[in-house]
Amino acid sequence: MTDEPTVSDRLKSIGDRLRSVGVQARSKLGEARSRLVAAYHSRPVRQFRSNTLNVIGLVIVLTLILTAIFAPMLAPHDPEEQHLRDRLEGPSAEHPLGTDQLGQDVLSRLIFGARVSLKIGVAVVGISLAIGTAVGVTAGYAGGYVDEGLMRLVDVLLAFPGLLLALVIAGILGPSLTNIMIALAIVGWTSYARVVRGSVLSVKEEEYVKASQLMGTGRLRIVGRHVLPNVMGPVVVLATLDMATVILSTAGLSFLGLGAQPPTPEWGTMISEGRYYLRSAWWVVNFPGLAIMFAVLGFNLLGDGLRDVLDPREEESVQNKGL
Amino acid sequence: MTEPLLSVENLHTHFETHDRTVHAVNGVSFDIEPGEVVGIVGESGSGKSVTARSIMRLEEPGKIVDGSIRYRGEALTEATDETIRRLRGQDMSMVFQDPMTTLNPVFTVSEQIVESLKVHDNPDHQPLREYLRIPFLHDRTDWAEKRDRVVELMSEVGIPNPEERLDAYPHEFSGGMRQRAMLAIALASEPDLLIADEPTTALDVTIQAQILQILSDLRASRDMSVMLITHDIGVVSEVCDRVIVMYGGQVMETGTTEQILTQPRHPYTQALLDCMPQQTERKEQLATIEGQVPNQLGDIEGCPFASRCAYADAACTSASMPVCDCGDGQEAACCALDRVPDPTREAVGVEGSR
Amino acid sequence: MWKYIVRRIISGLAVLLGVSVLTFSLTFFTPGDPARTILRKQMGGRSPSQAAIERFREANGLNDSIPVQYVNWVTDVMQGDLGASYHSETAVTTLIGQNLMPTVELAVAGLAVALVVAIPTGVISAVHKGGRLDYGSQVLALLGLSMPNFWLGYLLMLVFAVQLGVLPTHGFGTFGHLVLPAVTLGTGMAAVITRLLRSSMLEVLDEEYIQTARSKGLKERIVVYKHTLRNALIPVITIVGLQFGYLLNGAVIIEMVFQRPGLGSLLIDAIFARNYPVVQGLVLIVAVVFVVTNLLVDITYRYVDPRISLGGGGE
Amino acid sequence: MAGNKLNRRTVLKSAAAVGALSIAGCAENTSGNSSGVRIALNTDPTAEVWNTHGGITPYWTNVMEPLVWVNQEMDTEPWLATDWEQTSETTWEFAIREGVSFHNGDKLTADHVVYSFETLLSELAYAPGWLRLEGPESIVALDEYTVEFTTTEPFSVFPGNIAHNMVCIQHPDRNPDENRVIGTGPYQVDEVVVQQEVVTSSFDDYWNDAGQVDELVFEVIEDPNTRSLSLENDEIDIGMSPPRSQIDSLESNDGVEVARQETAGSCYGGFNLYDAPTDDPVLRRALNHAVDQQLIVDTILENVGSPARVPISPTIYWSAHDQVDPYEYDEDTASSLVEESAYGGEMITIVVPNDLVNGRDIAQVLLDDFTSVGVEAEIQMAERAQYSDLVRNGNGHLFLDTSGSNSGAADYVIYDSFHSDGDVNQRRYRNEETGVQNLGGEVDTLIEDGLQATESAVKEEKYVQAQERMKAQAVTLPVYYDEFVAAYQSGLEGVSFSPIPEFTSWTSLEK
Repeated sequence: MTDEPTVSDRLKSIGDRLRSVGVQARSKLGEARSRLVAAYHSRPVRQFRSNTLNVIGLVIVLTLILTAIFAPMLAPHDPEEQHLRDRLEGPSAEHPLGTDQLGQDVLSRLIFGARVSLKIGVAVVGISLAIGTAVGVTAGYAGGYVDEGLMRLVDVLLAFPGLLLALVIAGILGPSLTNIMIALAIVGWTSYARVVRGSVLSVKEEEYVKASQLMGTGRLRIVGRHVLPNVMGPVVVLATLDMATVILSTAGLSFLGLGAQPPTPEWGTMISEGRYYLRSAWWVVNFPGLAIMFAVLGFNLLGDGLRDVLDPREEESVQNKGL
Repeated sequence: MTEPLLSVENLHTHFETHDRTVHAVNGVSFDIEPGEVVGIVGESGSGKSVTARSIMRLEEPGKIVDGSIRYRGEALTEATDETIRRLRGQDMSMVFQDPMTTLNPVFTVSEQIVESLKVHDNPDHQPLREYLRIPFLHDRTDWAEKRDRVVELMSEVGIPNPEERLDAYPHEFSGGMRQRAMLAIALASEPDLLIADEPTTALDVTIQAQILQILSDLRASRDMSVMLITHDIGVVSEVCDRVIVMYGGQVMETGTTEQILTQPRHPYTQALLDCMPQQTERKEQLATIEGQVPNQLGDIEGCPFASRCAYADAACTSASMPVCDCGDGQEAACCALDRVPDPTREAVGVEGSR
Repeated sequence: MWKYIVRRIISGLAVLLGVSVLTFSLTFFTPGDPARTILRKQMGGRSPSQAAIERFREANGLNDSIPVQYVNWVTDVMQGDLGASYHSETAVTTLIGQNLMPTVELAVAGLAVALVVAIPTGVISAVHKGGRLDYGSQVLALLGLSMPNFWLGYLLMLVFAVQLGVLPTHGFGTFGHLVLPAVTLGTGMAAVITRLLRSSMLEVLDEEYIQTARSKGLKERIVVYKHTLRNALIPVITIVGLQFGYLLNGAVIIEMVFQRPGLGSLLIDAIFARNYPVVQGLVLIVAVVFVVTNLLVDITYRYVDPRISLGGGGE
Repeated sequence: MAGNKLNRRTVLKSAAAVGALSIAGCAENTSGNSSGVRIALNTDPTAEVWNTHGGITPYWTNVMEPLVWVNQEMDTEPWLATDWEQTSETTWEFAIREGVSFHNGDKLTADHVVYSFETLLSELAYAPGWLRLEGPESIVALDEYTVEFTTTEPFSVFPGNIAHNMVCIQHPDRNPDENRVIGTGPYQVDEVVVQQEVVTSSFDDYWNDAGQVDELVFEVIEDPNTRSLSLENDEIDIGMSPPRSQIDSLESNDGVEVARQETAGSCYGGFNLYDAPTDDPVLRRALNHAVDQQLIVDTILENVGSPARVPISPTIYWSAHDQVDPYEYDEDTASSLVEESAYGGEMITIVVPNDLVNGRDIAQVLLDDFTSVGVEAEIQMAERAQYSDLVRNGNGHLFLDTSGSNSGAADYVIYDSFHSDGDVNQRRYRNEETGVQNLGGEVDTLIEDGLQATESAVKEEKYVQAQERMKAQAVTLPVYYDEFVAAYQSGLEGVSFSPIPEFTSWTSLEK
């Protein structure tokens, strides 16, 4: 007999190891599942679920996100592929939502358009959020003249019909999605700044924050540990509703001819370009119209639902910078 | 025996929350005779206010699920909206607890009193354009004529210089003044029954005394019944003829003021009286009742006070509570009354106790 | 009260200054020469000569640096002169004057449509909370909120002007011309007001004084429309006031869809033509309108909500 | 307090009153359809740019007339001037028509001509450069019916150049502040509603054949969709340039007729000849072969217009359309030419102004065509203002635009775009000695010769040669020759348009 482990031993140990991995995995999986189940039955989720509209909103938004991610798999055609001879054809098996004036598949363009809309939405909301948070934290913490100055700036921007300003900015910078993003972000960050500043001010007064300040915790850490978690709820709600606003504003600016460079499929531009065919080819205009409506509706519903759960203080923060 | 003015029998008022039912009022019965001042006492959450609101049929969002409320023999639980409105306008009035929130901030006090007078005159004719004061469409000459009556009412409830305050808004009144205004609104409909839900709780002590004085005077001058809800035994002792002690949505004990204050039979009443500051020596800690007020979620079995009661045994939490006659109209709902010391006998002598 | 108004006016002026600096500095980043663009338009699409462009730039002070141009502009504005359009010597104030009324008319009509729809809907929705009517009107309000208004405009035009032929497709002047644009503009706003009024009504209905009103024996109609609505309208007025400024956003697009003259069309044309005096003048005027509306809203408060004293804080 | 209440009531009442007033004001304004003809333009005839002309547009309306007219063949024709003569290299003598009445009854004389030109020169900054007239001595009345013009440089195309709607004759009593317009045309202005419409009526004392319709109303509907909707809705009688997509349905509509007219305009892409990769003529030829113009006309343009071979419309007599062989559409040839060329996969930027009708779609078709022969491309839509800069700076590789003439002298169509010192190329040519769409050298000379030529045959010969050289080097990618379309109610007779549609005369119109 040698000390060499036999093949069967080896196999057995591999088998054991695999089994233990399997068991571990299964227990991890089980844990995750039970955690998920627990989350599903937790109070906030229950509260969220209790309103059908909230669930519809979540479903629309998830559909939108999945559509955007899997656009290449979902779209039956290349959204930029032209078939001039098959232009303006009505809905059919080949083109479920018909073709546009260049013979491009409307459904595929809508599917890829979800990407564009989400991309702009996320970018604008992201930039607004970043600027807004930075300004809000700075103003709230610094107080005094800095606060006063920054808040007056916020007032200036809030005091002006945002979309009109965005229109001037985008109009002057020239048509492109990037310019739309810049314009919308320039006018969009103010509401975040307000919310964050308010939260900073109230948290600053809390005993435990004063205590940790006394103990010499750095300001940034205090912000990170106390302010940000506190302000998460309202900000998430604001951001969700803002997505709706941004999608609508983008469509509006695109309609005015400031939108995407062709052949990028963008919903507002599709309506703007398709309006000449309103009567002869209703599908060219009305499907993008529906797409915008549902996307905006989805974010509005989700935002409302999240507000019920996350931000009970604010019943209604009407934000309709939209057109 | 004459018919009581108000007769409440086995009243159950429930509130549906997200996933459960709160039994706010759970089988309450009592009568109020004409001209009588009845005090309803109990801790917060004992169902006093809900009972009062149920009588006014303002129980929403709660629901009366069982029992009856009869006013001069008329069943309020089945009455139509018109009947209820007529009763509110002409027979029953209510004064609420917090005078800071019970007056509509956007109308002048006199407007709110006149409204009450108008309803009293004609509860079935309430033209919207007249009440809303729609420009060009309303005719309010008779509203203006009512100003004298308003002044009268205001002075009756002790608002000084009422003529100068006709155009004042509620926010221009102090708390006590607002409660007087509220009283004036309630009196405008010349009620036979005034339900006052903790009318003095939110006021400071001197004002409290004044308001109570006005209540007593009014009751005397107008010969109306008053249902006075309070958690303050002191208030009860000053103005009430009879007292109903409530706990956990049920009536624990009823009796004349004297009976309740001097010879409480129910352990809850006794505990309640022990907590009164007057009963406590200086520097001694204020007595409290141990435990929590029950949340009244779901069906309640047995005595709601059982968990906090010094004399309770296992049977108390399951058995139904009998109402025991303690003589001279005094009644207590307790399943272990025999174990509870009886102050009347204690007063007679030590040998009287077991 | 006067002190308050003066303070508001001062902060309003600061806002105007900020907005004007912002729009003016944008011209820094602008591609495209206003001289060439405007001359080309005047010449019916022909390219102007270099000499003509130079002359134009000289005549309109375009050769100065932007800060100098700004200071000149502000100096003129102080004297009530918004400058003249590059196109001709027409004063910007004249242009704005010509275009103001159509837009105001549209905005007022849109607001009227919004209020007529939103007040009953919001009230009914709140009164029947949780019921079918509530559900229905909430869904409708959300749809109205989510619908791009240019699309709605075309749909309305298609149905009422083309299919039914009952209303004109475009233009300006008669009451008929106002209907479709006003409905289009009013829809989104109606949705906002409905939602706001609903939640505001629900909040007020929970107030103790509503119980007081009921306890007097008032009919539910009067409890709702007098005691509740009056209070519920207070926060709505703020939003309506703010939204009135935002109506200009919508007006831009709706004026384009329905071919109405107005500040929106004027602004779009001016932006694309690089007609800076008009853009700057318009932006300034819009900001003024906005600041003034806000001030008026605040003053209206005094009348609607007696608790608020303009002196500050209240009680 | 009492004061407050009073105020509140007053406020409410006055608000109600204002509301009532404004509604009443709206109702009064109702303007019904009259016996006249309503013509919908796509630009505002009362726009402020027209102040020089008394507040209304000189285009379309026939209210004011020029000295020289442009006919169906794009040739000049005597109009308010009966004759003209070049008296030296820089001087021209024009004989003014006698017996012409202004709308206010005054008779036209040479002084009115002098006044009109001087007004134009002083009020429009660009006019001196454009007309080559500068200074008070440049326009002189020699006698009551003779005017002498002195140009700043030899300018052979002067008569054609002033055959332009804007260079029209008006009476000194015109007043833009009151919208008082005084011309000599067949229709006189009755009413101007700013930003909406101009109401004109037939002028009885017109020197030529008077208009047959009593009233012409010119209104603005900028949106083409709305324009055609309102035509079908019977709100207007004639609508200019309906959306192409609706021409078919308009033509099949019993109540509506469609008029078509070839114009002097054409749409083409101009290559950037000085930057890689389009500096390679082989690649440019390849791209020319890659595009199927006929398909574009058949589909996107809905058969309005015709496929182009050169950048100059055949309605201009010196167009080389018939003299050159087109680059036939052939993907294989195109692909092999791409292989042959120096092209190495660079991105070609197609720059398109966003006011170019169908420009967006055409650009996308070009992009698709380029991609299928192996050339990468992207589109940059730019506003007109931005576009002008991009072209002149050579930022981009293919500049898509239309070009055409709205005067009797179409020379600038070729000069401005393809001569090194032309407007498009001048900036880069002067700064960097390059340019954009200018081949330079021989082509410059040919264009200069054509410009100076007074005889049509010589001009045609020179310009055709220049166009042939440019075609050989594939300087442009011609797309289509434009066609003007208007739709009108079939009750109307005598609707016809000129190659410069704005020059259309309405006197033949009958209802």
